[in-house]
Amino acid sequence: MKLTLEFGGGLELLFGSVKIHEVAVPPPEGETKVTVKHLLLWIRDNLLKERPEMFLKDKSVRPGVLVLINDCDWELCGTTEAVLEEKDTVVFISTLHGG
Amino acid sequence: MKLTLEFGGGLELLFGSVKIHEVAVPPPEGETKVTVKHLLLWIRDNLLKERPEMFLKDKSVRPGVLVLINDCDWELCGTTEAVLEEKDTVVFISTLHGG
Amino acid sequence: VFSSGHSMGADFIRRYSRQLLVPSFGVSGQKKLSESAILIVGMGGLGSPISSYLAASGVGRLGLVDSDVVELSNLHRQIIHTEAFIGQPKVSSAASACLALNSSILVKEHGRGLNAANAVEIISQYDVVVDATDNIPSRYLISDACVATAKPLVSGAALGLEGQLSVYNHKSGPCYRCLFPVPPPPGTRQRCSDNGVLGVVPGIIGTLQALEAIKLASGFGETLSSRMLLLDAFSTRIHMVKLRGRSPNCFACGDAPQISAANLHEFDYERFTESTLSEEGPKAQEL
Amino acid sequence: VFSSGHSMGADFIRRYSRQLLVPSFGVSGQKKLSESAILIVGMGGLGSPISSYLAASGVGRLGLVDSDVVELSNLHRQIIHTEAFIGQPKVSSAASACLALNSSILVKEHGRGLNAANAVEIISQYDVVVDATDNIPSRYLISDACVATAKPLVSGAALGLEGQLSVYNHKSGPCYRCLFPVPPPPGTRQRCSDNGVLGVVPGIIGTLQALEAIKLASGFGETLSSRMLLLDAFSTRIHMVKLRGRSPNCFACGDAPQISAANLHEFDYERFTESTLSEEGPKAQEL
Ligand SMILES: [Zn+2]
Ligand SMILES: [Zn+2]
Repeated sequence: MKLTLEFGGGLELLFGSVKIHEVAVPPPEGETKVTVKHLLLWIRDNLLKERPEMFLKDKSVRPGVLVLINDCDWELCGTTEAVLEEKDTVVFISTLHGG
Repeated sequence: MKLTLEFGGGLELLFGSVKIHEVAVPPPEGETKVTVKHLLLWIRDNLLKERPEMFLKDKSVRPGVLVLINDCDWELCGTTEAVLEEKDTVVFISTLHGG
Repeated sequence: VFSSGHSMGADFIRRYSRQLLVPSFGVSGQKKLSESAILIVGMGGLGSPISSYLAASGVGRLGLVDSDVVELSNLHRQIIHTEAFIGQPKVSSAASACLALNSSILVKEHGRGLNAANAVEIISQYDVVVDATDNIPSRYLISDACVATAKPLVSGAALGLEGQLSVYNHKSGPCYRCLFPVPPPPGTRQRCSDNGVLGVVPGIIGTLQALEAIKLASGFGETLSSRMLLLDAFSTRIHMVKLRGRSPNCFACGDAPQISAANLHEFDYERFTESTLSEEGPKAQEL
Repeated sequence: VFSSGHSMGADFIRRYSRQLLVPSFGVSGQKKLSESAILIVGMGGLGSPISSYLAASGVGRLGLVDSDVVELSNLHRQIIHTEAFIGQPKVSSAASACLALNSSILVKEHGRGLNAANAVEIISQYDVVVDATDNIPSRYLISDACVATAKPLVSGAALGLEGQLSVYNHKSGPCYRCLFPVPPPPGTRQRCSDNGVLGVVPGIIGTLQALEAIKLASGFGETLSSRMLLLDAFSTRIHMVKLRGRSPNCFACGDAPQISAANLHEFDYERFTESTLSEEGPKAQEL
């Protein structure tokens, strides 16, 4: 499944300072759907090269990270259970505190 | 054909100060396609209640108005000859000069 | 020199004439603004344009909060201060700049900063609160105090080449804790003093915060409640995203809130966030 | 008090330390900025934050253009001026504010304004030009002069609750005339003095203009060339739209240009646009 992933608020530093990643994420073996839960594991195993604790915690994103599916807060569509569709854009953004 | 029309930069004053209009524009008799040229005439006859010279000139928009089809300059898609599709958004914006 | 802005005198009309002409704002918007009081917490990169534009626009009473002094390393982004004020309290410097721009408004300096002991009492004196701070415990403290006193909060942040902006605790929208019930782990945080910030980035976020505060105070337009603006200055891209609404389970604004005006002073924000109420503090960690 | 910002002295490092830490800007971006010269045309609602942020950020040489004096009705949006400067030239007021913020930069006042006779000569002295004017003939004049001298142009505008922003004459993007080959008919125009403007709206556009100018001068990031930013402050909506590229038929920048550095002074911008080079002029018409 083709997805656009975007990392911001400093999270891009965990991904080679590249903010936008066009990726193809296969569904889990024997299944057809790609959930956000599966995407998080795929990112950990395929994109994230170091310090997974900066991105993940307890099978979800770490506190302070907002997840947006097609510019919409993932809380509005099921968080880790949300089912992704072809060409969706998923944004991971770390909250900023500077001023 | 369902379209979203948006007017800005002062042009909304010609449309009852309403910026966003959800409209259904039928194709011209005996045709199936809706071009921007046809849309301009439809707007003149159905939405625009006064002072058409503030919006149209010589079968196009008056100088100083930008036309954007799905956030893209109409010069990139054929200006008045551009063919619209279901659910397209067409923005008409008058250039501003203030500071 | 100038008479009070609170009457519709000749100076009031002349000063605000261009705003009085704006259709959806007009005379009633300007009058509401001149009768409103706005608190700005933080006189740094965000607070500089916020205080300038709120003073200029004619907000009746402005409260300025900061306990720091002006430093040379502030001046690349904190445009309300000047070299002449280096070493002086930021609130004095900002108040003097606001009054030089508009002597018809009232400005109150809160030079001891905001903490759990004084937040409810200070915030109660204002109609709208703007978070222009630079640290995590302040963000939770200000949000909780706004929930406890039922004030809308305009919250902005900037770091590096990015900025974020939202309106909390307004209508059916979330508060800061609805979005971030748990603070980020100390090891994951970034600060301006470690990671830098291009000066104009908080400038952009701060002017947008001033706009939201003006809309809340004068009661027109649609604010960023339940929405967040994300700025990427490197590519000049701006995303507008839709956020969750108020959470019934929220510790602060939920159906069974744990924090109120009466007990907020007992909450230890520094321990909760494992960080200090000042950016330069030794407890703060870097990414 | 402060030594020149052009060397990497201790004050330079301390003043810009937070910007030196920004990864894609850093020491090389700051040095390029300190060696660049930027011209800002118009010291009004847009020019105020542009000049403040460009001065603060450390642009080596700033040129300020305006022939007006400060008036009380300016101060709701023109935050670089103060009540003390009412009646004084805007360029003097703005220059004094820029130097108070950053005495290590050079500021040049062009107090006679820009016209067809002097535009090429003035613009030739700078690397980047920012259009912060309030009238149509100036917009054509500045665009043509930038094309004739091969300078990138950051152009912003604000009225009522709306703003627009683009970068012209840069890379393969259009110039102002590519987009608007024919000026709008006089009867269709709106002006701040007739239709008003909420003060913070040019503030938002101006800070975004400062960002684009900094990126052009220091050579990092992606600018708004071939793109336009549209701001609707009523609903806090921001659209980013894709524009046409340079037009081969353009009168100014096309394959057979009619305007050059040698003949630009002969072009009658006021007659072409049926309007005067000053917002308050009697020829300008309202919507
Ligand atoms: Zn809450
Ligand atoms: Zn051109």
